[in-house]
Amino acid sequence: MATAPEIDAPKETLDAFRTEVRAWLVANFPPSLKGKDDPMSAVEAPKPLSDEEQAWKAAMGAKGWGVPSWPREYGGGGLNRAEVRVLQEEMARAGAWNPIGGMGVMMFGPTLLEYGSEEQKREHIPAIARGEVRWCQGYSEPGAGSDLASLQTFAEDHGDHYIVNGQKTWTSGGQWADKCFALVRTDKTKKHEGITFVLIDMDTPGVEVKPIRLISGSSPFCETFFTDVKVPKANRVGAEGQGWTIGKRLLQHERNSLSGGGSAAGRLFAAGKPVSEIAKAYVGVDAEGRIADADLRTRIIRHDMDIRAFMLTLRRAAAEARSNQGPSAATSIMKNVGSRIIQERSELILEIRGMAGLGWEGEGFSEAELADTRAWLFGKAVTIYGGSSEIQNNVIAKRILGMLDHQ
Amino acid sequence: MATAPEIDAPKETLDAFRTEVRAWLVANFPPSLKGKDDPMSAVEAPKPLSDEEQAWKAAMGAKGWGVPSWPREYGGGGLNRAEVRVLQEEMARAGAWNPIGGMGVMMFGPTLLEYGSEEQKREHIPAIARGEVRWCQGYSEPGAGSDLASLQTFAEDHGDHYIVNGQKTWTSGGQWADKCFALVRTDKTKKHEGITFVLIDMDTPGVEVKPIRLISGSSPFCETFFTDVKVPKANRVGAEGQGWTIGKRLLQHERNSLSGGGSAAGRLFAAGKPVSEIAKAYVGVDAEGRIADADLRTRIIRHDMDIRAFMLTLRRAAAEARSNQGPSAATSIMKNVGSRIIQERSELILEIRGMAGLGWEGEGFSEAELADTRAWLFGKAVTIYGGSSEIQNNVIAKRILGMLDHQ
Amino acid sequence: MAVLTEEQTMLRDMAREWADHESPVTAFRRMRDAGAAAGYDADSWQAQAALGWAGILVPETHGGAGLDFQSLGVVLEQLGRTLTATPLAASSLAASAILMGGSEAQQAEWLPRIASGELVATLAIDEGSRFAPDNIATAVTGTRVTGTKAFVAEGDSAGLFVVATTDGLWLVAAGDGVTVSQRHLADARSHAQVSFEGAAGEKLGAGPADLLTRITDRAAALAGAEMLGMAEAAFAQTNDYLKTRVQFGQLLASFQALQHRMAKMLTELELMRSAVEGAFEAIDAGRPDASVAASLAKAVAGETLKLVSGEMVQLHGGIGMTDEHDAGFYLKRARVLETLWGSAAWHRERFARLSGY
Amino acid sequence: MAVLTEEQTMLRDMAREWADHESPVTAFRRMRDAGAAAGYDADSWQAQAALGWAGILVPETHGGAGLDFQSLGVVLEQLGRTLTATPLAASSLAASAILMGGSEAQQAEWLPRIASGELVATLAIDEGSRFAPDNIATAVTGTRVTGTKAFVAEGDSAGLFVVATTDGLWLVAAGDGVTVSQRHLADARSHAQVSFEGAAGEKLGAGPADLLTRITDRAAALAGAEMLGMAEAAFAQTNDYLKTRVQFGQLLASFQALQHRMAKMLTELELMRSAVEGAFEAIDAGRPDASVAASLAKAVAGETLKLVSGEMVQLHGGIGMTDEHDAGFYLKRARVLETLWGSAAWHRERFARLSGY
Repeated sequence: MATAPEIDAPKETLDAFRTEVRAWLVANFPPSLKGKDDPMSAVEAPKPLSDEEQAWKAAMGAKGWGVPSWPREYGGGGLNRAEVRVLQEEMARAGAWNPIGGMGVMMFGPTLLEYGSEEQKREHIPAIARGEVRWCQGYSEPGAGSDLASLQTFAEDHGDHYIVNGQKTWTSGGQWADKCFALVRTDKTKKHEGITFVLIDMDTPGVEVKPIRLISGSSPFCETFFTDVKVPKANRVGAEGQGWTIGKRLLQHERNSLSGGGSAAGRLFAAGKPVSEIAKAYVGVDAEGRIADADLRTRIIRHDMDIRAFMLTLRRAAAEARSNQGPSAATSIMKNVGSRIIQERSELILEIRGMAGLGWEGEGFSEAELADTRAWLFGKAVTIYGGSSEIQNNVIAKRILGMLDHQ
Repeated sequence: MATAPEIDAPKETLDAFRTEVRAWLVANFPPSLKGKDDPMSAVEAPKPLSDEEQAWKAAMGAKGWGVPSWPREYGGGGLNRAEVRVLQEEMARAGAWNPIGGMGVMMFGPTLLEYGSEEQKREHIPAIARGEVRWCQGYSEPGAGSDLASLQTFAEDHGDHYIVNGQKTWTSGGQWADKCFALVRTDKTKKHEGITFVLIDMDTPGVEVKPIRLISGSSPFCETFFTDVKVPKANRVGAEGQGWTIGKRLLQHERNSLSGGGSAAGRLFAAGKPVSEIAKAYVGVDAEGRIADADLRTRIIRHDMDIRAFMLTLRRAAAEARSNQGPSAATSIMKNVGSRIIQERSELILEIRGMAGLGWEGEGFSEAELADTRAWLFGKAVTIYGGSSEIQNNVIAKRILGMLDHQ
Repeated sequence: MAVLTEEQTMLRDMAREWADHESPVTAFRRMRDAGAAAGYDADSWQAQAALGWAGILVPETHGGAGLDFQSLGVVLEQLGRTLTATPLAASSLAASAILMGGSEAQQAEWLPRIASGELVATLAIDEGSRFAPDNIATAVTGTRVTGTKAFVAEGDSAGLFVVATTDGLWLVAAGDGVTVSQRHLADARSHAQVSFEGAAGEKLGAGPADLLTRITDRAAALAGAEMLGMAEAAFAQTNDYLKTRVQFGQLLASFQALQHRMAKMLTELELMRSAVEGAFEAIDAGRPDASVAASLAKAVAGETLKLVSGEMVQLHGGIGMTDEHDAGFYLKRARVLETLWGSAAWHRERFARLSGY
Repeated sequence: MAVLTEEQTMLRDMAREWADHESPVTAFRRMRDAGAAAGYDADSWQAQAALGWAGILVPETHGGAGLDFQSLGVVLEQLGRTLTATPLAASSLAASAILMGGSEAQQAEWLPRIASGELVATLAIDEGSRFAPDNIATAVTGTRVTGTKAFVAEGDSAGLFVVATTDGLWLVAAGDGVTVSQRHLADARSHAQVSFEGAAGEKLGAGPADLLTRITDRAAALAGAEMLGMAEAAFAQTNDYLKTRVQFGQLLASFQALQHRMAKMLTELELMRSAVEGAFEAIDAGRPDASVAASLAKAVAGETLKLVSGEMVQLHGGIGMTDEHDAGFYLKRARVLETLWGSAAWHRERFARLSGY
């Protein structure tokens, strides 16, 4: 992670832009929504929007500022990096939040912008930019988890279309999605080179979804069954057999967003109360003001240090990324550290609260306590999805350290 | 590690034996040697013995009680397990210690008793039992460490003898040894099956040793070079090609003694001052009597718990071993835990003492401080020799857990 | 050392057999799905009572088996393996308190009913959500007990409570002045807040001064036994899974990084077993270091089960995240047991204080 | 964030080039074997002075380069890679103390001589073997300093000491009333006990009230930089070794268990770099959280270098245990730097106190 100088827009231009943003936010962001951050989530059921929320989303969608760096011609904001930062600063200042999100924004959009045809970009990107279409991911299969490339869902060539049969699993928000980007097999004789990237309407006949109940009690993922599903070849992204390359690129975007570089994990850290404060409330302090449980306290310190070093590393990686193109293999490192921090935070909060930290439902627990129990359980997934910690360690060893393939 | 009932000798017999031992110790153990535990070590230069030490060693050697469980016909004590325990209890009571030790006792003797010919046992075992002959181990080679079976030292067949050429390394105490038990290759076309176990006099022409200086400053190991060394076939233990089987068995005895099951590691634990006491002396305590460095204290607690759990496990394993024959795969677990405890102890002591814990020589440091610096450095070897921690983990995974060979 | 007696070995084998066949994890799942009101499996409890387990600690003169804690431990360990949900530990601990601290009359009154399984009894100690036995406010006026206990295991169904008060341990029967409010924890077992408002009680006045400590030490050791069984089952199931799941054309069990993690876990498991058995040995022998031994057991058990239950989910991958799989059950129950009777951190602190530093 | 300036980048590249070619580890080994009386490599020190490094922090008006701590940090990091033994850190810290706390006259008297490398200066703070800057007994009577400093880095060769006393920091020149006794530590570098018995001194009276803390924070950050270079070199050398050593018919680098350990170490190394650079950023910007940042850096550096230097020996196997190999040098120097200016535990404790818990 070498450092690199940063090229910014001239200061005058930025000042003018800042004035423009500030005025626009005054005109468009309803102050009543301040702090009521409720962005479009990939893994939660869509909630009905209030009129004000609807208006705010429409305004941001029309402006393209939900995806500020995407090209203006496809409905993005067309902003450069310096302008994006100004926009973020001014939104934070106004208490405004981004109502546009989900997998379309985080993963699929950037990938389609890179690999899609002109027609595909014109068809799909603007709708994502306006937050109108929900996408889900059709990657994993029951027999193809970490070893994704062993996927078996088959797309048979029928001239101008494919007929797709097979089963996907861990389809995030599949029950609420409009469309699915999926990896399918078009050639059974090759492994990686037999994979193709296609887009599937979720209301095509033959598509069935079945929510999976998790240990946390929620069901944000589905099993998705494809039975003789017709997919026009116009919905293929890239060439036949190029799916693995495109699919991996998309995973880098996912990893990047999971690692804290993106908004989701960043929000999570920003929103959370420091563990030390929770500990003070539940455990108390000694005469010197130290958290009374000395053993617990040493682990809270290590955790806080981990967060601080991680935040500094994210900033350093961002500085580096400015000189590169998109996410690099270092995102594997970021993802693993971000994951361990999320999980350790949950474990510490549980321990701090004792029995009150293990509430499942009903009386006797605060909302925060119940939410954190569920978050603890759901958080066990962060070292599994988006490429497990083990897979990331393989990537680090091979791609960064140049160690050989283990057999 | 299932538990097993223990079969002991009748109580009357044992009481009689206890009386005998007690009387013998009064007659033979000079009280002036009480606590001056200075057993024959495999990895230290032989020290000249005082007349009293010489007499004590001779008495124990003649009685066979230095190797109390070995058969009487080969100079051992011929005692059963219950009697051995009585002997140990009475020796501890009298402050007496065992002057007979080294690799001959710990590893080679038990192996030769199992695999040697009648002639070989008669030739070698009594001398070991009397502590008269020092043995060293010719196993590792520069290119064959963890992968011991790739050893290249070649023994060419010359009718009634072999001509040995090659290089061994990590020969413990090679510069002071009289004889060497070695693994050599007699067949280059096979890996494990091409290995043969032979005994080599260290004063045979063509044997040269060169001490290896360690990071701790001492040189307890050597490189040993064999140039056209003549080894009579009478000095072969077992059949040609059986060396790997015999050699592995010997390693199990080694591991057992390194794991704390044997006397060496046991003595180490027994002799050491508790880390918490050292910490109190260097760091001080708070108003409640707790070690003043809270972070350090939590790690001392974990270390103490580790020791206590380990000791309980050793006892449990010993109970189990009574129903089995010799050391089992569980010794891999014991070796790894024993090693981590030894290393953690050193690290804690270093940290407790600060700069005083890093003294190398000269003024300004106590003898204990200087000794512990060296012990810390030498202790880094315990996870490497006798089968590294990595090798032990391989053994645990494959032999205990039945996991497949990794490629 | 816990070289089991012949009787203990038989008991262990019987319990294992029973748990595997009569009370596999599917039984717990069924109870969880049904949301059983009592928070325990009534059929299993009846069966256990019939086998005499409810009275393992109760002397024969009071209708029990008169065995020691190690004997109860081998049974709880086996039940832990399959997550059997019965009030065996709670009721036994209450019996132990009555045995150590009750008068002849109290023993004669309560122990036979506990031993038969007819009466479920339990400990009501903690008043907050973190274990703090030195911090008891529940008071006694005359023979009336007043105070609130925050999380009482098996509180829903208990007919008798052993209550920690500022005046030592008191027996209070469910009924007037006793209010029970269910608490739904992640482990789907029985927990309740129990409030005593001038409830009629009788003191356990015959015991030693440190009766409460003796009881909580025994509670910690028994939790350790259940945790040991859980850890062994979670580990074994994970090991089995690694030998069947293929990724990248090979069994997961053939990946060295996983092999070494499993080897290290097995190492910790061996230490855990020694620590737990060591606690029973010290308790049953009445050794003065029983508290140290109990803290060692609970601390090591807490750390090890946390490791193993976490790795069970991780190494199963996605399937381990689903409610359909059992891994989540082990994970959730693990944290409850780690919290009950003192976290690993609590016991490390006490271990050091008892060791003089 | 430590996006290096063009000047810093040049300095780093130059230092790397110099260290690799002019001061490889063999140079340290030669010095160690010779038992150099001064405990440092005089030729290297002269060369560094000629390159202007001794005056990196010293303003141009006093003959230095007038650069910041990050600039000095990038140089020390590179020197750490090859274990270069010179008093650069010690002398620079003394200069920094004079710069922050000295009068114009004091600066004019001492800084040019430090910047030229002619005078080696050092800090004399600790009086025991563990870092305890709040525990200073060295006293001043009039202008006479009396007290004993236990382990003074570069104490053998220093001509000037910055001495912590109960009356703040004082300058004392080597000479009458100053007794230096060498202390041979495992790292074979220069350390000495320095006793002041009525030695003539002058107070650094112009600085802020927390001058000592500012100095020790800077000392911790600079130690972090040297440790960062060491950790990176130890890691890189280990990675190279794994790619050449064959066992069981394959390169060690192909064993997944080792791959994952290396991957985790690299992860820690990235965090370590961020923490160290973050400390320099806070110090150079005069930010109020400089102490927090310095404690973070030193704690993370201590843990990570301990991990990496230990694994360097372990993963090299037997050869790493030999004096002939360089691994031992990294291991020994690592522990000295981990101890200097506060252990990881010390800095964790301070981090928490500064964070209000």
